Amino acid sequence: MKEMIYQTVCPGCNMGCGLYIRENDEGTVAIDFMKSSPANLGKLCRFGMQLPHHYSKATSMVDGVESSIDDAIQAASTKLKGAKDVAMLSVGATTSEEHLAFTKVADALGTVVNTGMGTYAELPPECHATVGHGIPLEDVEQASKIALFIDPYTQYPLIVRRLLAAKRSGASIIAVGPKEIKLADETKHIGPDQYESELGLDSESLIIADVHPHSDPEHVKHLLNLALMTGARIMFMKPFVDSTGVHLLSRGTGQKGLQEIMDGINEGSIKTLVTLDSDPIELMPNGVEDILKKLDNLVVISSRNSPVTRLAQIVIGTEPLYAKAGSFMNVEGQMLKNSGSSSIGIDALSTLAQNLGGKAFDCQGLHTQVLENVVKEYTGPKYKKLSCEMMETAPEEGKGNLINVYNPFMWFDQPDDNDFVMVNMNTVKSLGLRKGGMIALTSNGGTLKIRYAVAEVPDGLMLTNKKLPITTGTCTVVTAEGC
Amino acid sequence: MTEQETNTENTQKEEPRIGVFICECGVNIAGAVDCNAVADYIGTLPNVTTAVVNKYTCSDAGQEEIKHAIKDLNLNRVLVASCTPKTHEPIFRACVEEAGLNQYLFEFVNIREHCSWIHMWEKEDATHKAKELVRMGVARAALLEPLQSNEVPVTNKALVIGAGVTGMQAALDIGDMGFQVYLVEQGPSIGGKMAQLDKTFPTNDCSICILGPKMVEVARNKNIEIMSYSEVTEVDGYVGNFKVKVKHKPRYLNIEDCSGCGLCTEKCPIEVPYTEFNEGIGTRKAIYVPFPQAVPLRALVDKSVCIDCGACIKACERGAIDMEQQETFSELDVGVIVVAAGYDVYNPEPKHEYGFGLYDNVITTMEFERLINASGPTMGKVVRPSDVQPPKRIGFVQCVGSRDKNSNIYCSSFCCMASLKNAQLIKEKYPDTEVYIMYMDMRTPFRMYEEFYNRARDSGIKFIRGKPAEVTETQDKNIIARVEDTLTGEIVNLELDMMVLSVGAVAPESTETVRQILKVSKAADGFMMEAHPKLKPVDTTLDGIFIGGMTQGPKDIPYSISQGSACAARATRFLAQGKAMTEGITAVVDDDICVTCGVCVPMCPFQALSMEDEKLKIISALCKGCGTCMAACPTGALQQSHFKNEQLLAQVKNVFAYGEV
Amino acid sequence: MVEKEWEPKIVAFCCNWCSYGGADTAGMGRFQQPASTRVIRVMCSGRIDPLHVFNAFLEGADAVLVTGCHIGDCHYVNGNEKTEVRYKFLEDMLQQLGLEPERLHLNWISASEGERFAHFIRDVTAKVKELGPSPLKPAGVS
Amino acid sequence: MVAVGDMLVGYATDGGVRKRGASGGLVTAVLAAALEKGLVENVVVMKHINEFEAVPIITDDVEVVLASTGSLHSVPVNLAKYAVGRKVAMPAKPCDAQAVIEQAKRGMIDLDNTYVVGLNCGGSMHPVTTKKMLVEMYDIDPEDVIGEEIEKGKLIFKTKDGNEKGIAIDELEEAGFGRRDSCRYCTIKIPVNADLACGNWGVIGDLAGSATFCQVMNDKGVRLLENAIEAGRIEVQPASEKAIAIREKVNTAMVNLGNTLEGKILTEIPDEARIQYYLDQMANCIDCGACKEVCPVCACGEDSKCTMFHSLVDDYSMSMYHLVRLLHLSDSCIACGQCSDVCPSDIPITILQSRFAIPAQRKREYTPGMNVDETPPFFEVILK
Repeated sequence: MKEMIYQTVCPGCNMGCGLYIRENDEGTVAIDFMKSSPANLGKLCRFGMQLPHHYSKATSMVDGVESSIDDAIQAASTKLKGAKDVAMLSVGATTSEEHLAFTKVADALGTVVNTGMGTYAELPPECHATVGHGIPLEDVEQASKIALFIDPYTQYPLIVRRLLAAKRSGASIIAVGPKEIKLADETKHIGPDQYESELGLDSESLIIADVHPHSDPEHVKHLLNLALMTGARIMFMKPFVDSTGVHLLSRGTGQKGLQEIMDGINEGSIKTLVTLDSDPIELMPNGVEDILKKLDNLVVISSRNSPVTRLAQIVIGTEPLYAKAGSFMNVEGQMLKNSGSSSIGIDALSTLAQNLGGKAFDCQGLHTQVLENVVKEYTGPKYKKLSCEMMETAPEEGKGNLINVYNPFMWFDQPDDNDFVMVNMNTVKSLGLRKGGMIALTSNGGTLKIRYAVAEVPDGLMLTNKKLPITTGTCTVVTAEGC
Repeated sequence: MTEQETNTENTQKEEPRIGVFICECGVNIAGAVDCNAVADYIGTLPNVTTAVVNKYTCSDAGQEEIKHAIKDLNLNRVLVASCTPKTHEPIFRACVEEAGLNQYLFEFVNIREHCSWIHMWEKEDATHKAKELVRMGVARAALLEPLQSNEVPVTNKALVIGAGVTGMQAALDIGDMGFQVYLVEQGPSIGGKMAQLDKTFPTNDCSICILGPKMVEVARNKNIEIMSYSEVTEVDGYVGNFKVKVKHKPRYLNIEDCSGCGLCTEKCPIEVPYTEFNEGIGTRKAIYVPFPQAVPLRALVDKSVCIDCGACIKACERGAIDMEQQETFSELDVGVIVVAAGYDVYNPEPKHEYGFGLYDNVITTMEFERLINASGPTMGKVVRPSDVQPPKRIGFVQCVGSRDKNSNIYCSSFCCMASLKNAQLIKEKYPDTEVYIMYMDMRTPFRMYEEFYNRARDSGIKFIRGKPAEVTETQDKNIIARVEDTLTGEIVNLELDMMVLSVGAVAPESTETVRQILKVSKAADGFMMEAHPKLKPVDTTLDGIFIGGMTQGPKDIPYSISQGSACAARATRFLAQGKAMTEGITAVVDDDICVTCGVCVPMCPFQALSMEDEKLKIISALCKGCGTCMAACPTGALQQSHFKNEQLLAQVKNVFAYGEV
Repeated sequence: MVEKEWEPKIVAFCCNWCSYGGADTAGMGRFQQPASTRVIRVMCSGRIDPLHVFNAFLEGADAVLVTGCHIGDCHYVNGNEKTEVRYKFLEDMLQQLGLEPERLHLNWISASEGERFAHFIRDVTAKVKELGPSPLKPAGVS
Repeated sequence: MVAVGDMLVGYATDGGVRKRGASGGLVTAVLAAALEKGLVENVVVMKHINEFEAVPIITDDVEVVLASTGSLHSVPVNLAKYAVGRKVAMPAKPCDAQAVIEQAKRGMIDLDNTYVVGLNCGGSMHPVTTKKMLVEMYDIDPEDVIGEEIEKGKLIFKTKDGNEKGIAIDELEEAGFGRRDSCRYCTIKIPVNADLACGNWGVIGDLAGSATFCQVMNDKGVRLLENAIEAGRIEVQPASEKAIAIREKVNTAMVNLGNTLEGKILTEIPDEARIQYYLDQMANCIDCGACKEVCPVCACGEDSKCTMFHSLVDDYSMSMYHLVRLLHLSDSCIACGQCSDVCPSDIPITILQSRFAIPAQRKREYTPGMNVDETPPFFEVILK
């Protein structure tokens, strides 16, 4: 009986939760708790506990036929050589080293790697450091007042204990958002224009929000202004294991948003898409499969099978994330290392880069370059007050807004016990919903019958933690009926 | 896949279409519950295809309506809200089956006993409650699954364990009904304890005179195969399909060749100072016939004393004797089992105060029975053991080992009458003898028993209400019983020539072995336990296994024989039908969830659960569907069909609603 | 309209052979009871899983009754003995949880004891009414 | 040679093992011998990650066993589940041994195939807490630590530069450091439920620090020791009266402390405040299920009653999952602290469990994990 033990980091978000992966000789994967991991003390959230289901062995494919990885690399090289209108996407769901390697392939192709974070492009560059780089998680526990713009329980569960610790040392917590947050002293359903006056923040305060591929840049600007005006520190949580790393490695280059890329494909300005551990079908709310089919070339480099690997002409299947040699940078800017020593992914990218006329590279060399990009300190706002538009929040008369609360299960479209929407008791009563029954929701994307849970949310709002087939974006206008 | 299974699958996949029938029961329900309002509300619930009100749903018209609705509306679930399932569930189950719906897809809601009748003057509350009760039922009905109560074929043979009077009666009755019976007896002859008795109360007929013919009848009955000197060693299976292993102990002669002539016995040089049949009194030979009326009338060799001289082999004209005989085994397939394994008399040795085993002239009732029996060791002459002289003063002590918290707390029920009988027999034979009965209470129920007691009183027998506190022996071996007559408060020192201990009955060790082989439950008194003390007095909790006579507890001969017949009747039901129905509601296990921790196994009183090859095995023929194992199961892998957690929780959840109904 | 007095909601688990019969007998005898109780039938009280009791409380029950045959009368040899073993755990647990002991009851009621059943329901309802709604009852549920 | 009930002092014959191993390397040598002589197929050993963490691995390599040494003070992992389905020898704290027995009661572990070498345990510490404590209380850089020891109620750390510093455990715990809560009120300090009960309590005189006290608890213990002696891996000698008395004295002191702390940690909550207390404690549960996954007593698989009837869609005031688990474990919780350790919301689950389990177990005069023949009281057929 042989068992491999890997020290790795949870790919669920950018918290940087350490864990062990045990892999036995039959390939069965189990998690174990890495209690000395400073970010999480070995603790894992709902998503982390499901990781054995998340990892899956990626298969290399050429034109829908299983192939060796070498053949897939060769096929990709042929396809990409001289390809025009190429877009490359890596959102940060793999190691910094692989991302860096991917940028070298981009160099060879004369393009850049997009991280899918359109928000950055909308912000003046002097804001990027503030958005892209968090603060030590320990500091959360020291804040005297915290304004919470996330749902910690479902979105970034490992921050719950930090918030509770802050609360124990006397912090007051105000949640701002559609859903009642249990650990908050108060939950406010207020618009950006009221943030400054209603929240009462000062320099001892901390703003916790998040930024992800579907973030509204206008809202991010409001939050940046709030931090600037009140002197509060601000930290943005992020959705992918190396979100902070890829931001640092690709800053100043392409940070084209996911939507923008999809639009580009749709309009025909992008003919070739190369992805690194980034599946647009999982990442986008809905309906991108048809858009992806418009591509001339879809080359996927991935450590796990996902919907896009079934659609791609070429799949370069690499080793599972936990086995890779490499590192990640978490939201605190901490460099976290995998104990694994496999370099299948990097070697593949190296071959690809060479085939495309670039230089060879190796893991160690890439790691050294990654280290150069680490930012040690949080430096505070270096920007001036941003002008931003007011946001329209109220739904039309007789309609409701169905809001996606992005969480790891949603990003990877993993099954969970979350196929329901949250509505408030007024909605239940006015629609005459039956206890234990369903609600029917209709949007432009179709009609769906789904279970519902009663939650304290404002009238007209519905929340969901699951990627639903009828959603058309982060916020979908729906009409609801009892059934 | 059989057609039935296909149907099952279809029903599970189909969207539930529930027909709800609300009964007014004349004014019994409608008097307090607004049935139309209930139907209106229920009609709005999901999965409900129709909700109607009937005057009397159980009437022919009502049942016809259900059947039509099943066909016309393609219903796949039916719910009736009316009275109690305890009386009407079978009627409606049959009704839906007739319309082609599995009977387990029927759900019953009680809105009469549990609603209209107990909220007679709060019509609003009653109506509201009725709505909720039916809502709960609808939620459960939607989750019901079709079940099959399986038919198992029944081997049309019976096994009767124990050939005392109870077992013989059971065997005869089953045999007479035309079914083959194996009658297994551990002793060398059938007849049991009754064969040893002298007379029987209250008629005082000679015991063997009435039993003997019955024994012969058993032997002659073509359907009965007697297996004497044999023991049941293994039993496997379940109702209709028991596999039984029987051990035949060696008699050291071929039973087919022996005629029971007794020539061998005559020639045998070994005189054994102990006779089993005579309770140890008297002598027998190393090769012997148990008693003159024995059935089968065959000899057997007591190998423990035999010196292998060969005299008997020479004497036997038929060459029946085989000193090399080994024990053999038979394997029987039977459908039902009757246990009539009898009892032991209480051994009074631990009761030192009575001096049994210490003083020669203290004997037990059973020894007395053999002493006074004309074919007994003394040819019916009552003598006392110490000097073989007729006793002039005899005392009986009642409740020895019975109604006594130091030995057995139960009443052995036959001993009062036995002593009354024996006392009278003495008075008849030796009118000059002084006879005393020392007792706590005389218990003489049933026909002619009390009269028998009165006759005893009239015959000059002296009754002392009190039990000896101390018994001593004089130099000439007389017995002094120091006893308080609690009616007079007087303490007397009664000098007796002989004292008879009226010992009670206990469950013998051999019965305990059989009980464990069969896995029948044991009652607190050590005897086997019936399924229900009143309603199922000879059934056990195990289908197809019945208990009668002393095996079930102390009783007298008429009661034992009645139970023998009762066992036969109960058992033959299965044989006559040729099939047994297993419970449709049983334990079921989801092997994907079960971790085979085994905590459920000891929960089952019916031995339906076992762990085999790292898997939980459920013998559904043994499962009675009580559901007590599931509550112990930590994983929830074990479920009770028809009462699954989901089904019960659906009811719980639907007790409550958002807002007004 | 006069505000209706609050009525507790009680979930009663009854075994098929005894206590369900007891409830029937109460009806046959017309022993009037408050309309607080909803009976759920199981074959044996031993089927009642603590899980069901928890769920009843979490759904909004103000009290839960576990009922079965008298000890020694179980239709399934010793189902109710097992009920008793588990009930004691449940009782200890809810006590530690801080739920008032009046909200959970174990009672053995034979099929003939209709009046006893009715009396039991009246008694528990009155006690629970005094206590008020269960602290575990979710908002908006009735 | 060796008999059940023997009280011995022993050490590894191999100088290297003796020196490297805590207290004379007896345990390591016994485990190695068990593997080497085919008594078992695998050994559970602790793979060193850093001074503050080791992770259990299963090995069939004697060299790996011999190389694995080190203190268990800051390795709060329960090992029982690693023995499931294997023929294995393992070191075990009392709570590991308890869990092994509870798993055996549920048919998951065959005790005949499982050799449990018990280690005295005064409690263990969480690695991150320990690091923080080193900085805040000891003024030591965690990277400099090379060893630790508990002596006379003090926790002593040795550093690279050869220095050591000790602080009274009481003082550390007052400051919120030191042992994990559940270790503080634990009262099973000597693993009398294991096959061998080993430890350094009662090792006195010249042998102090280089030998292990070992009590032989059962036939398997005899086999383990005789096997190791035959293999030439250990030497043992009878423990002196004085040694036995000292060991008992240390144990008594530790148990008494545990009893005292139980009252302090599991503080009485008035009847009327309890329900709010539990509601508050469970309010932040994120339904990750880690406490179930890590529980060494529970033998259920991924789906079980606690999860199957718990749904995120329910708007219950309290978690169905936790209620089912509180009951499920109230007869069998050994308060090993694993669930608290892994809770992402820092819910003190072990303490919550103990509030239910300790009274329930005391009432029934039952201690889980001590005797495989004792049925967990929830599974009794008839009320005792």
